[in-house]
Amino acid sequence: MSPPRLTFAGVVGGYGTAAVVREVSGQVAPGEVLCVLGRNGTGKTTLMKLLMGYLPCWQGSVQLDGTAIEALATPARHALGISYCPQERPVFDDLSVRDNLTLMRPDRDLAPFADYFARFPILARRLEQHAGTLSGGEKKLLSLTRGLAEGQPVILLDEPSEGVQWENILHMAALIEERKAAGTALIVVEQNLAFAERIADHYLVMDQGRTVLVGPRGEIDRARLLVHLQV
Amino acid sequence: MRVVSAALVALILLLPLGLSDYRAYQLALYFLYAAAATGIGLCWGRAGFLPLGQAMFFGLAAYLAGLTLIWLGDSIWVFVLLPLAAATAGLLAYGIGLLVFRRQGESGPYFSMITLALSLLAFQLATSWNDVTGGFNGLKGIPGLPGLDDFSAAYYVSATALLIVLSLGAWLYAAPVGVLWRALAQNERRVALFGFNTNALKAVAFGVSGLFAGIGGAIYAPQQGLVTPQVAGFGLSADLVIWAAVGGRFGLLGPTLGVLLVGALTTELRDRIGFWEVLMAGFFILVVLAFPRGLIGVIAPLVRWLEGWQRTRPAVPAPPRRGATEPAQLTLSDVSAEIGEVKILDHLSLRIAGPGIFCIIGPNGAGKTSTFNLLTGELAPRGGCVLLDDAEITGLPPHRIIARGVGRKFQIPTIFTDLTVAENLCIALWSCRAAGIELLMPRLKRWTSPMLDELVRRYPFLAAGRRRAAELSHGQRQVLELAMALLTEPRLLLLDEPCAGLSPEETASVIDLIRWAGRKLQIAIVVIEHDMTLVKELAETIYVLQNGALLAQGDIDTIRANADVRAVYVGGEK
Amino acid sequence: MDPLIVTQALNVVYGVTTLALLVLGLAVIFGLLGVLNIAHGEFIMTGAYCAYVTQANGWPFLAALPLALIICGALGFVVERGLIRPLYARPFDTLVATWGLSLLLRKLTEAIFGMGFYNVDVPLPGTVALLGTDYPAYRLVLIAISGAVLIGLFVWFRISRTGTRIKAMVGNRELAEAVGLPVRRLATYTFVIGTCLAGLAGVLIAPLVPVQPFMGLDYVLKTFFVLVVGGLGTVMGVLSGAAVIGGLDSVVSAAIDATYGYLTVLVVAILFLWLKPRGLFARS
Amino acid sequence: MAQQILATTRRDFLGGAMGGIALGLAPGLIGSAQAADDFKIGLFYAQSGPASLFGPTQLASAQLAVDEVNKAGGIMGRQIKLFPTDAGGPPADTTKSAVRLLLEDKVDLLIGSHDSATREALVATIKSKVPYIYTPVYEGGECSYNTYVIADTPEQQIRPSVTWMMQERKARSFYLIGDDYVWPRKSNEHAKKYIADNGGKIVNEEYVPFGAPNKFEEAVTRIKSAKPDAVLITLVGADNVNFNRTFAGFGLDKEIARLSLLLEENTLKGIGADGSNNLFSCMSYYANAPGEANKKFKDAYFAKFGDKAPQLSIIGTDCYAGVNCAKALVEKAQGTNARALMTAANGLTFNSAAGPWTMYGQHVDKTMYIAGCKGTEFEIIKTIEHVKHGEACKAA
Repeated sequence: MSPPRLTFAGVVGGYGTAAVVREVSGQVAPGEVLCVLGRNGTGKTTLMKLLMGYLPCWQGSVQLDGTAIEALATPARHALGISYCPQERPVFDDLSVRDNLTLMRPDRDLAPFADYFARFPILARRLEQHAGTLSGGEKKLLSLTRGLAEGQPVILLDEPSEGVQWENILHMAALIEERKAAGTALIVVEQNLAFAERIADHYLVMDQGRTVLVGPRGEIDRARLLVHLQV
Repeated sequence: MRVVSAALVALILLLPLGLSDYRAYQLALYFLYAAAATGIGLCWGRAGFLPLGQAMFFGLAAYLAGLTLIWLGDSIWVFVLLPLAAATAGLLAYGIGLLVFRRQGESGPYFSMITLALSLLAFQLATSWNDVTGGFNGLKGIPGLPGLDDFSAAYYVSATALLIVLSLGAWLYAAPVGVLWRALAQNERRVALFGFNTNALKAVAFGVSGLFAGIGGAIYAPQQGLVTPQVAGFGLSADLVIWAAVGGRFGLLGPTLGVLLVGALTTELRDRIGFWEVLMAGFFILVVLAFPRGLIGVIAPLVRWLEGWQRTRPAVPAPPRRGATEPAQLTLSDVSAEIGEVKILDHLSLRIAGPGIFCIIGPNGAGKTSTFNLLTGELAPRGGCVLLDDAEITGLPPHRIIARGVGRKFQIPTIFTDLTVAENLCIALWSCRAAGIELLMPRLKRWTSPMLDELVRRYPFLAAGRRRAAELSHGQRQVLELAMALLTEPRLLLLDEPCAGLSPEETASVIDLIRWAGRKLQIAIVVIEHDMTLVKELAETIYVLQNGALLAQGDIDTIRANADVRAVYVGGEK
Repeated sequence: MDPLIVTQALNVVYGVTTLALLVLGLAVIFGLLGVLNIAHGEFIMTGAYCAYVTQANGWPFLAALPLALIICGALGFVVERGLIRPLYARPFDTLVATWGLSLLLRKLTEAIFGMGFYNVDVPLPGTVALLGTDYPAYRLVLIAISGAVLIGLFVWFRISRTGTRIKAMVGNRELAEAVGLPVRRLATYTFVIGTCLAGLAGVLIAPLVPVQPFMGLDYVLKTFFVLVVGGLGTVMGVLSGAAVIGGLDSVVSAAIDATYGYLTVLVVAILFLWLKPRGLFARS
Repeated sequence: MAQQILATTRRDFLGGAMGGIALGLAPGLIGSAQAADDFKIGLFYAQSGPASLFGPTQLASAQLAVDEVNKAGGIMGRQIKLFPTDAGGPPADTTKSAVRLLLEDKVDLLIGSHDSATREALVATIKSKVPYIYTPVYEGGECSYNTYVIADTPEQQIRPSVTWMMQERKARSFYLIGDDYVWPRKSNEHAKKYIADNGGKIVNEEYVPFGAPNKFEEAVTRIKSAKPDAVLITLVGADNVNFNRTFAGFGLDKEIARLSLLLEENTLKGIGADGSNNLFSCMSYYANAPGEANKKFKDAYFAKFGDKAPQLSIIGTDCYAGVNCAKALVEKAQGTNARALMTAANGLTFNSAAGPWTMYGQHVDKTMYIAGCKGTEFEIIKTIEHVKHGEACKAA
């Protein structure tokens, strides 16, 4: 087994004075997906923001390939190789679909997206339209495309399937599989268990800001997950 | 406190004995500017909006006073009419404030620019209206105040004017309205959700600042003997703001300090150093970058030390809350709402009949918090209606709805961190119990209620009144926020994740408090909660929202058995 | 058609387009970055002095443009780094600080050039016969240039990479950071673009107005009013704001007199601020 | 509960008290010591504000006069000591400085070169306690006790220039444009009278807001359509520059003559060569005015301040005349007794940069020049000697 690519240990953080994430640890290796599960309000998105550097870690460490990055600002983390697709406001609404994809590409070339367009033809059809005019699910497709195509070694996805049709969720799963095969490490926050079961190698289940269940997919059966996900 | 004020008064009164006539004369002029600058401190430092055209009120009062003096000469009536001139400026400011704030509650840069434009307009009127104002050359030949026309008399008149302004200011800062202004600057929406008409409060602040400027202006006319359009224009307006900023806008005496300091520097530098304005510009930039709280902030530690000495005075029981007290009956029928293009409530109908504890659950974006916003009047529905008991509350402004007996706690605590714990509790106690003129009475700060006693018994940290709320831990903030909601003794209490971020022990005590309050007050309590353990413990009835509509309702077992609810929480292949 | 009416109509066009030109720099700085830059007029003044220096050295008029871009750009860079950057979260403090800056720039100019008036020769003297009247040639050229600069900026902002990135930063700062946009550096660029545009406007307006240290004060309030009336952050906002403020000023000045023109502008600005504070075309 | 009462108030109150005390006292500690037998003159000039472009000339001219007087033995044997004071701010700032000059510095006499609003504020402050000499072009009407005006009056500026315009330039119809304040409106009242006297007519009279950012395209278009023979301009400073550049820009300079009542060297420099064709002015001083007196004055001025000396202009050289007037006045009255000064002022003769002037009724009769603009220079077209000031102050 290859050494972990992204590791976080004992991470604590939140908003203002409220600790939303409390001593959460985990890791993800190249070619693997770590799925973060839990009911809403349990701190999953906050964990992503801590990993990406939007919020400071009050305690704990974050390491990329063994280098401590918890003190770095967001753009620096991106530069070191972490891509991020946020849950809310996942695209630049004022920009066209094309600009959303090519914003940071010096050549403005759309060729690298051919594979994605084949699966999500809606994006190819709406290239010149403002991304703000897309539906919530379509924005998620665009966001995922942008994030995966950056081709970085680590990708953080926050609820990529929210509002997306099942057929496209399957395409998402296939694209994520492709990235995995290429050696990318992914952390995916999900609410949709069916989707999570398709892509996850490991689960990390959170409740009230804490880790309640962690382990490889094969060792955790559905019933144990449901206890923490259902009402 | 009294000793200090007495010393200050004595100092101001005795100062001329040690100063030359010229210094006294100079101070007399600065005192008048200081009166106006104090008003800026009140608006900007306290109530959180920046007036950029304050000279307009100074100038208006100066012209009115000038015309009065020319008309009446040395009649004793001027002593009646001069205060009226100042009051007119205050009333004008109050009127402008009411109109502008009522329109949209706007208190950001746009309010500032309105006042700036008004001040330019005033300057132009003063310049063009030759027959009345004397045009650009000004209103001349204004006689001095009868019997008070030498340098030291002028000094005492100015000093008295400033002392009146400062005393009024000290009183207002100590009164409930002063506390509310500071709360308003920090979180205006929250103040409205305690049932206060924030727009009226801001208009009062602006009116008082206009009055302060007017007092300065009314004395300026007889003291200078001439009123020119400059006193109504942009230059003086900008100077007043700069002085307040440099001295420190947050304290009562900061603006006065700024006026005296910048005034003294200007006078000393003006005729000695060729490029004195460069020095002044550099000085302003330095103060803004290095002392954002103004120069008075430099001596803040001394002030904190002096805060130590104070007397405790007996508590006063608060009167009962105004309005109905029976538990609320809430009906939402077919309510839809949008933010921009996004539909957030979609034909939502539900009915909550108090007393009792009710939980709302649902995934992200289901419309839970939006429902609360709707209930407190912050979200305007596009269709449908909301009934509280049998009266429609759709479309009412938040403070009106709160007055009908609604209380709310936010998910992230929105206590006023710049205020003390006691001030936070006071605001809640005043909510729906005090209004209008009562807000001017400092004794309201000593109010207490049986509910407060019970809360303090359960959470002793609430008794440490002088502690700033910013120093509280997260758990304490959650409790304080909840305590504030309970102190208003509403009929319908809306709690948004009251236990978010709390430790298990804190959670247990908060749950206990909520249940106690439910029993004791016999009201309807609606809780948004994610933690199913807590939902199970608290709720008699659970409402599940999904995509802005009601998906299911019933007790915990009904909800658990519902297939739609399961699908929402685990996702599905569709 | 009556030549008087034709000329006054041209005056309205001239008033609107030049005002739009003068506003552009502030539209970028206030409209996109949200910085209340009271020193905007002093950057225009700096541009105008560049035109004077160019003439005093006997260089061609157009040489003033690169000179102004370099000087205003450098000034903008220093100011953003030293003064604005610590104050982005404190709008009212920015107001006080840039007020100090405007005083400083004015005094600096005074120290170098003195208080006196300078004139910059009109590069294209004389009038041109147009629609049955004579209109000053340079003013017509200025109308054209203003239009060109407006369209150019509009197109540049739409299609250039930097324009797109600025839009991305302004629209969604969190995401911009996540995709690796250097947002702090980009904010500096944006500020510098704003000051350069102010300098450009200063050069172009210099031949028509008295060049002196106080000239910036003439522009700062009017340009703020334009943005407030038009709405922040859109080209349509700049155009419509300039049309309302500049147009009303010109029309009323032509129909009655300059005093009423000025009062109308103030009253309309107040009404907009009061009743429609988001302006005509605000960024969504 | 709620025992926090008054905590805030104390904080606010105490906070400022300390600072305030320190400051209130600080200025008092800075004293001033002067030699007792100096003759102290306070000079109000524009060091800041829009008029400060005249400041350097005002100060230099006054200093030159002080040097000359002191070299010649001072005023009644006392050396003049000059207290230059900024009068460029609002009137209240200037009166504050005046109080300092009167009470702290104990000046013997005041000279002021500033606008009328400030003059009236000063007159009210000085209350005739010390003599006050007012120097720049103004609208007339100042007759306060112990106040002496050496300015050009409307009668001196307007009657000769309008008459010349009508008789020698054959102008029959006039368009009046000015800033909206006292001097332009008063001046135009005089002008309308003289124009009517000479059988001319007024086409239109318009004013622009004073102190507002003005532009003149609309007004110039109106003038173009009204087709007057001449425009009488009472705009000042930047407005004057702006109007004349716009006027010439619209190509009206060839057909229509312009007479500007406050046009001196600095303003002309702003108007520039391409704006100054067919533009005239009427003043009692121009830098290139003819005559021995001006030559002597300029030699001394440039000898003292060098080639880079501040631009000479009437707003500036009037301070030179002011100092000379002070010497003549005080020496004739043998002191600064107000009654003696008021008597001495009648028939008093003293030197200005342009030659000797004579004072009657607190104002001065003088030689006036009508000048045309050649590029950015004035060219004297006509010299009119002994022009009466026309003010009706009752002699003391």
